[in-house]
Amino acid sequence: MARMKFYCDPERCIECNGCVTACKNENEVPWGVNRRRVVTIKDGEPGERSLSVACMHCSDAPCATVCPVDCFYTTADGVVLHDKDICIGCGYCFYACPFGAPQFPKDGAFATRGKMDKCTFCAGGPEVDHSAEEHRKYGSNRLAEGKLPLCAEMCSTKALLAGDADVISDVYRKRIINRGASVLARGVSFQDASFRSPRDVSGKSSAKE
Amino acid sequence: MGEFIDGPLWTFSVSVFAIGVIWRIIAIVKAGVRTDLSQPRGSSGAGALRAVFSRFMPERTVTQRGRLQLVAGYMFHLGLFALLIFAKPHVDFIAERITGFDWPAMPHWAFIVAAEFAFAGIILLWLHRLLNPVTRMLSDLDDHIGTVLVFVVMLTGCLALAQSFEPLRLLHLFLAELLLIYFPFSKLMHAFTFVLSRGYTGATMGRKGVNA
Amino acid sequence: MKQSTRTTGFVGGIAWLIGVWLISLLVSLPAAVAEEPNAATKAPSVQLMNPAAELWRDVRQRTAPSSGNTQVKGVDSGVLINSNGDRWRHFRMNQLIPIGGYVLGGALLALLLFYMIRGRVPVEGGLSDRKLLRYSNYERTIHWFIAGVFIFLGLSGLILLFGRPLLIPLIGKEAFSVLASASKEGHNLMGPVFLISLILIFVRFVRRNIYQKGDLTWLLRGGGVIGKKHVPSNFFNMGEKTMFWLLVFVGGTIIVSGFVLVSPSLGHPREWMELAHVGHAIGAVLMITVIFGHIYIGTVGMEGEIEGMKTGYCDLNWAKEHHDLWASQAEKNGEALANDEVARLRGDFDRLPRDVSIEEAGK
Amino acid sequence: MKLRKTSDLLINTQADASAGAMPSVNREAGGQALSRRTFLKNSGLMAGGAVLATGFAPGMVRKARAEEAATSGAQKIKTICTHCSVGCGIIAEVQNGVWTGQEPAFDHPFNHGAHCAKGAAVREHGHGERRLKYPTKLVDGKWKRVSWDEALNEIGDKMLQIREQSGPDSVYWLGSAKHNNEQAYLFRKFAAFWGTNNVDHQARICHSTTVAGVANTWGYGAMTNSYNDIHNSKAILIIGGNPAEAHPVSLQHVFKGKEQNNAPLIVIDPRFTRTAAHATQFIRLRPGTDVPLIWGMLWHIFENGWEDKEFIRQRVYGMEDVKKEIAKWTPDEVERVTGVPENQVYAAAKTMADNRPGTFIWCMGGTQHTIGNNNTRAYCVFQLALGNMGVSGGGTNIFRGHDNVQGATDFGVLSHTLPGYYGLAEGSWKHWAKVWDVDYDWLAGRFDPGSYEKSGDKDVKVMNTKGIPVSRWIDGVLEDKGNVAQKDNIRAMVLWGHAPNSQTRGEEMKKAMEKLDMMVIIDPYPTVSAVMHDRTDGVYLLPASTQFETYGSVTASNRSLQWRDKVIEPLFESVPDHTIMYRLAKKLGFADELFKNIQMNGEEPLIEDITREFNKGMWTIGYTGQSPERMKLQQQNWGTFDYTSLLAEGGPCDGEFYGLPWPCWGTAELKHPGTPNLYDTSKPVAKGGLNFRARFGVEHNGTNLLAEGSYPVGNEIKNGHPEFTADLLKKLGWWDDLTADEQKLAEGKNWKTDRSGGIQRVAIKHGCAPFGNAKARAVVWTFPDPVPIHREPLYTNRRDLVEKYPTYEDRKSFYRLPVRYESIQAKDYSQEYPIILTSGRLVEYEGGGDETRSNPWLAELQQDMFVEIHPRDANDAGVHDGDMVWLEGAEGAKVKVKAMVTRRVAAGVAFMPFHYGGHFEGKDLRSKYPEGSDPYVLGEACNTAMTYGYDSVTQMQETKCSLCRISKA
Repeated sequence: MARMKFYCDPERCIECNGCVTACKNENEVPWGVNRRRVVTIKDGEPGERSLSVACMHCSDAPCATVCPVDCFYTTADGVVLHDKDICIGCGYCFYACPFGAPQFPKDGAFATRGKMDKCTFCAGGPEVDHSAEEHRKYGSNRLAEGKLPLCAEMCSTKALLAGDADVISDVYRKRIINRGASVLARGVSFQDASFRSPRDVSGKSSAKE
Repeated sequence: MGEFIDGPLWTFSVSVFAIGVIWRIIAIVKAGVRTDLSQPRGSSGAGALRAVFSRFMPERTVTQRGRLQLVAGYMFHLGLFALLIFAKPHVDFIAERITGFDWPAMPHWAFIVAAEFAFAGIILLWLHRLLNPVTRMLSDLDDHIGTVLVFVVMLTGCLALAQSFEPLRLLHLFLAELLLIYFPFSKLMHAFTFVLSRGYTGATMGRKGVNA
Repeated sequence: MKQSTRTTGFVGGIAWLIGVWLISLLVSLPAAVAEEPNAATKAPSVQLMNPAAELWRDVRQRTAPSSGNTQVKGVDSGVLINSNGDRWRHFRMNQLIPIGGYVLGGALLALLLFYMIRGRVPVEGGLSDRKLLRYSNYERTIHWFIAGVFIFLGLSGLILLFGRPLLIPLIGKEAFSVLASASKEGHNLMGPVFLISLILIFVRFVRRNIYQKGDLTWLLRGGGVIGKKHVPSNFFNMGEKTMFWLLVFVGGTIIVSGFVLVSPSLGHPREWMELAHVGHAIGAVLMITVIFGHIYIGTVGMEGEIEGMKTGYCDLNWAKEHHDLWASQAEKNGEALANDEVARLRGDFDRLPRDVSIEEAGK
Repeated sequence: MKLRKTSDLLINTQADASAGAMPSVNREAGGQALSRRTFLKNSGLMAGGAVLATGFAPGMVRKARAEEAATSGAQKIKTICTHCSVGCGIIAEVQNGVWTGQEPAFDHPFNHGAHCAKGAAVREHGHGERRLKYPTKLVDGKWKRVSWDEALNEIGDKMLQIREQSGPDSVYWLGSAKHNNEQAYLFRKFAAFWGTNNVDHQARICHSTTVAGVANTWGYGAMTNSYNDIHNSKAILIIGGNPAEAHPVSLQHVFKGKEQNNAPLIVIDPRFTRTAAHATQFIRLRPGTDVPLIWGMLWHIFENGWEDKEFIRQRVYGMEDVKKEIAKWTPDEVERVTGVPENQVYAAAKTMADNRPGTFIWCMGGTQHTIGNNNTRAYCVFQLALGNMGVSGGGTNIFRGHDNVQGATDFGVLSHTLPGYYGLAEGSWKHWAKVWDVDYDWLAGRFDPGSYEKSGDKDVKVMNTKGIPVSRWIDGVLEDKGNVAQKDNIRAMVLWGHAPNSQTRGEEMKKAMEKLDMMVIIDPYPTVSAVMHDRTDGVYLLPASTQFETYGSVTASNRSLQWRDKVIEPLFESVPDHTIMYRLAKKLGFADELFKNIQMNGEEPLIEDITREFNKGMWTIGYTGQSPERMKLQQQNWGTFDYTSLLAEGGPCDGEFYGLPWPCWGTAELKHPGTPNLYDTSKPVAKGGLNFRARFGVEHNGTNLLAEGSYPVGNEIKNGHPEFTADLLKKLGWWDDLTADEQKLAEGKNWKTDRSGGIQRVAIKHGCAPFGNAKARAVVWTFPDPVPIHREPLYTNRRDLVEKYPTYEDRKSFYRLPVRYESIQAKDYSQEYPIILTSGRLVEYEGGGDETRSNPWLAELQQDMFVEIHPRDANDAGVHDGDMVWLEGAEGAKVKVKAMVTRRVAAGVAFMPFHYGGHFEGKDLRSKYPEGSDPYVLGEACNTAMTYGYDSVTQMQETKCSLCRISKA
């Protein structure tokens, strides 16, 4: 049985946020709710890397464990979904989730923390596939059409991989092997040479390295 | 069930409320006032008007004796009316079902504050009614039913705050409807009749030229 | 006579133990979070070809939340992996729910056993024919005020905590989620009311709850458990005072942490909310246990105990047994009233001689 | 029981609207066709997923098709992204007129379905909440809705009145790189028929120096290879560019090259960009010192004899002179000027020398300087020295900006040329008059009869005089009459798809806008032009349709023409640009001439006819082979083109390159496949081969300019040769290869002006490039600096260098206007304004940003205008991350922005993105927008604080290096 997974290749991700808007586009997510986000580590420093994060559809999902009303379920393809008819918007899943996936739209007349919303791996929700109800609550259901999540399909540099875990890991392994070769071929990079000596642009200091 | 509460019962309760209230008031007015032949020392109308408003200001003795009732009383009544008229869902509901137009609702924080006051108020007053020998003695079943109804309506209202579970909304609505039906036949009428009573005493006093 | 004090002491003692243990848990958590060095900020001098390797080390090791920048606004949106979440989950699922459950259940069981052993503690001298005014109307009002609010909050809280294991199997998810939503909203809305009531209680009763020298001996005697000697105590005894202060401080903790939890819109980080939840839960369990004892003594545990809160007047003998410093003082001042007088004041007509009229009773 | 709930993900009406239109029914069908169960068994899809993930396998294509078949009956429309010049394919799902879905175009040769934030969000434009909804005019300070006719009448009358009083040159026609080819061509023609050369567009301020520099080096001023061709690069050098944000999808190709060829990626930039983050070597140079750095690298290359001597001998002229200049740039001098130490320069030079072919990529960072043309020529020289030109995997890959800026440039929406770079010479006008089928004298009569300048002692006709460039229109308004070399100042501006906040000198621009008699803004969005001035009347906003609401061809940066289909009908009251042109032309009285050979459907000119018309005239750059039919056929067969070579293998387009990249020689009938890589001699010309263009004569100072022993495969002359003319054909005895009617048309003509295409056909038949076969010239003797040299920016903080590397002398009249250089540099601003100010792009926004900032999905990701400051400068100014700061430009204009303290920039450099607008010097102008058309996000325009400074050849504005000071607000 397939297990759907996301994997983001930090060597490829350039924080173009294509995945973020793709998700908004496909699922009509309102302003303020972001099922996917790109996090950049060491922003503006050598070794800067970006990762696109969303619900990782954990095999043993913490959100599901802590949910006081037990509204989570895992589909046959290993996608972690939740039932908005059950959710009471308590926010426990948000405390427990390592990836900060659960989002809470400012909902209802009081704009208080509404029912939780998160990445569905473009697999809709418990409602009938492709029912208007499903789309209204959970966004699109591409999986049932034999498509993968739009964020991955649209990733500008093919950094974000989505699909059967086995296949994904194969793809990534191939890339790593190739890069291993690159490392041997080139050794050290000079990416941060320009950072090493505290030289301002006047360029007067001439510290030879 | 839901349809019934949302539809017929709603219409029914509202009509009972409206008709009942009007009928009660008419009845009171028709009872009429004894004609006073004495020489008026002042305007009874002005007196009535003054009384209706001046009585919102509690008398000194009252402020000294029943501080609890006084404070709780104001907390409850003000809070309740704020909720009733300016809570977003109520505004929407009224606009949709009755008036057809809406008005600015209060922000979330204001709603919360009002609700806290109303709740603290009603609970304190109710307990006071139960525990203070005097009030306990003065209270009859009607008082308790009225208090309970108002309280549960408020409570279910706040339980339904998430606005995402139909049953809770219906429960709130249902109790509100009961309240509406009960209203005209209970002391809850004071919401309307206080004007008449104060007006009456005010008028007589005004006629006698007493400024109180 | 001693039994009463002993019971309160007994319950209080248990509560203390649990409290200490739970609080130690509470402090261990932030410490664990704090001491981690933030690995993500270390920039190496020379960049190897796959800096991502290091990135993954940062992320995988789960030492600290490896935080970065993101264009997406939101709580902790810059945090890539929040490992405290897992710690919190462990606390809630493996400690709070089971242990909390045992503690509460255990407390009930303990009380039941205690009742079976001791049975209802009577007023040894039997009820006298005179009463003392123990609580004014106002005092009783605010007591029942806080009591009502506390019970509502306790119930709704427990529903959220234990509903999934206990209620879902019985009533099913849909129904329960309605109940849970109601509990959540009610809980959130009633919280501040509890604050109000607590303030009223504090202002009114704080003076009588300041510890005094008698209390020390009371404590040494374990509330009269040790030795047959009668332990003198004032208006409130050591146990009651302790409960009062628990209420004030633990209640305070619960209120503060509750505020953090109820206002996510202020955008404080998850760590706060997780810690707040831990504090809230521990405090609540502790407080509920204590209140169990309180209720037990008040209702079935002891004869005459509840009179004061019910009617405002307590039996003179009962008072002498349990609070004789206060009682004898009051008696000296001639504050003791005949039962009829009390009945008249309280307007219990059935207990009155025929000729007394309602007007008089009203005074 | 299952409880009915009111939980709802959607809370904004816009979402509701589209939710209502959600293709639930049709998708249901799809769902049944392929349920989750079957889908899981379908390992093929898994493979598909994998391939998609890698993105580099043709198998994907079939996969994608299968899926489409399986899914909804929603109408699928193929179109092209309207944001950047990569030209990503888009599949739009439309349901009864509503754009309901967007699917990745896995089979598109450029992007394989990939998109950046902008591309992934284009569907929102199909809903356009914040669009300009109907014609609006400013009446005493209030926006008033008017009808199209009313607006066009008033505008037309005013224009004719101005024409009466001040001549046609007082109306300025500012076009757009957002127009498709047909509209751009029509726009240039429109200006010509109005009778002015005061027509221009964004290319002037984006790559004009590239076009000038590169064209004058080897013939054509465009990207020589293609994005996909980077797959073949052994080394990749990016200077003054941040494709990771400006052209994200291009990184897909860069990474492919980087990963599969172990190609080192060198990024040279003042700023540690997101591209640099993925580089193997990052070199941080001082802004505006590109020439020294390149010369510094070449110094090492020549020092070690790494240059390609044979290539230089055969195909380069003047390298010796350049060497003399390079010799001056010793490592120490380079470090003194650029701030880059020798080891880094050496490493970069060696890397490029060791890994050939290497590609050389540059963008605005190199072009937007007072010496922009020097920079671009230096880059060319670098590639020539390494022999990286005319090879797959090499070349100068110049990433253009807007989706159709290449096309708009090619169609001469510029003040100095007619379509196809024909220039403004009399012959050119005559050629186009013939193509347009109008009388040359009538055309000449449309222009101001006077004369603005002399060549030698005789007057130059106005129609042969360069117009005012867009970068200078403000001066065209503000300069006193005496200094403007035309009859009168500019009195009316037509901003037809232009964001003013992309231009420098905000304060002056405000004044200029207020001085104008009339402003006409034709755009889907109100743009900053609507609000930044304090006018109370004489402003018209006309809603134009987006490119998704019309159709036509668009030229990507790699010279590929793609056909764009109409996705939805124009929203609100908007009207396609070419229709507006017709209605305006009708009002102005030359509609009949303008549309003489173009079929009209009501008021909309037929796009295909416009295409066919320019096919008849664009011989110079081979826009003649791309007939609508060929482009449409290619659009239907995206999948058949190879992902690396862009060559269609089999299928209906067998043998063609994707987009028929120009030059696509001869007529459509000739079926030339297009030229994927320019100057590539490894292919016959007929199959897309080429050599350097013989554009500069056959010899200079007695040296031969023609190629020596280098020629495309199958060239029968087997050596350099001049460009083809009727006479040359006769000399070669090839004249009779022409058909009789061809001969009639070709007599006395040359390859550029022969409208039969015969000359080109015959030349190609004999394996020759129609434009001759010559050397590239490293020395452009027609330019102010024949050999590219370094000159300090006008506003520099290196006063110690000014004396040795001074800027130019001021000029009296250049493009009709005086230009200041040394008079500005003379004054020392560096004490008051110590920090270097530079600018650039963000991935979420584009250009002036009015469109993207009105798109909630994008706007949410960039909500505050900011300035990047190095910690050192921040501490000096007492500024913390997130503080609001005043940034004051050297000319005194201030902007209030949020500080972002980061090491991305070097100490002493500040960076600002240029997409924001709607605040002016601390004032929020939201209230001034027409009701409901204000973008979600507003901010200070960085260019408000940018200063004076224009390139010495093209008048490109200086936006990459000025001075400023930063203080806490």
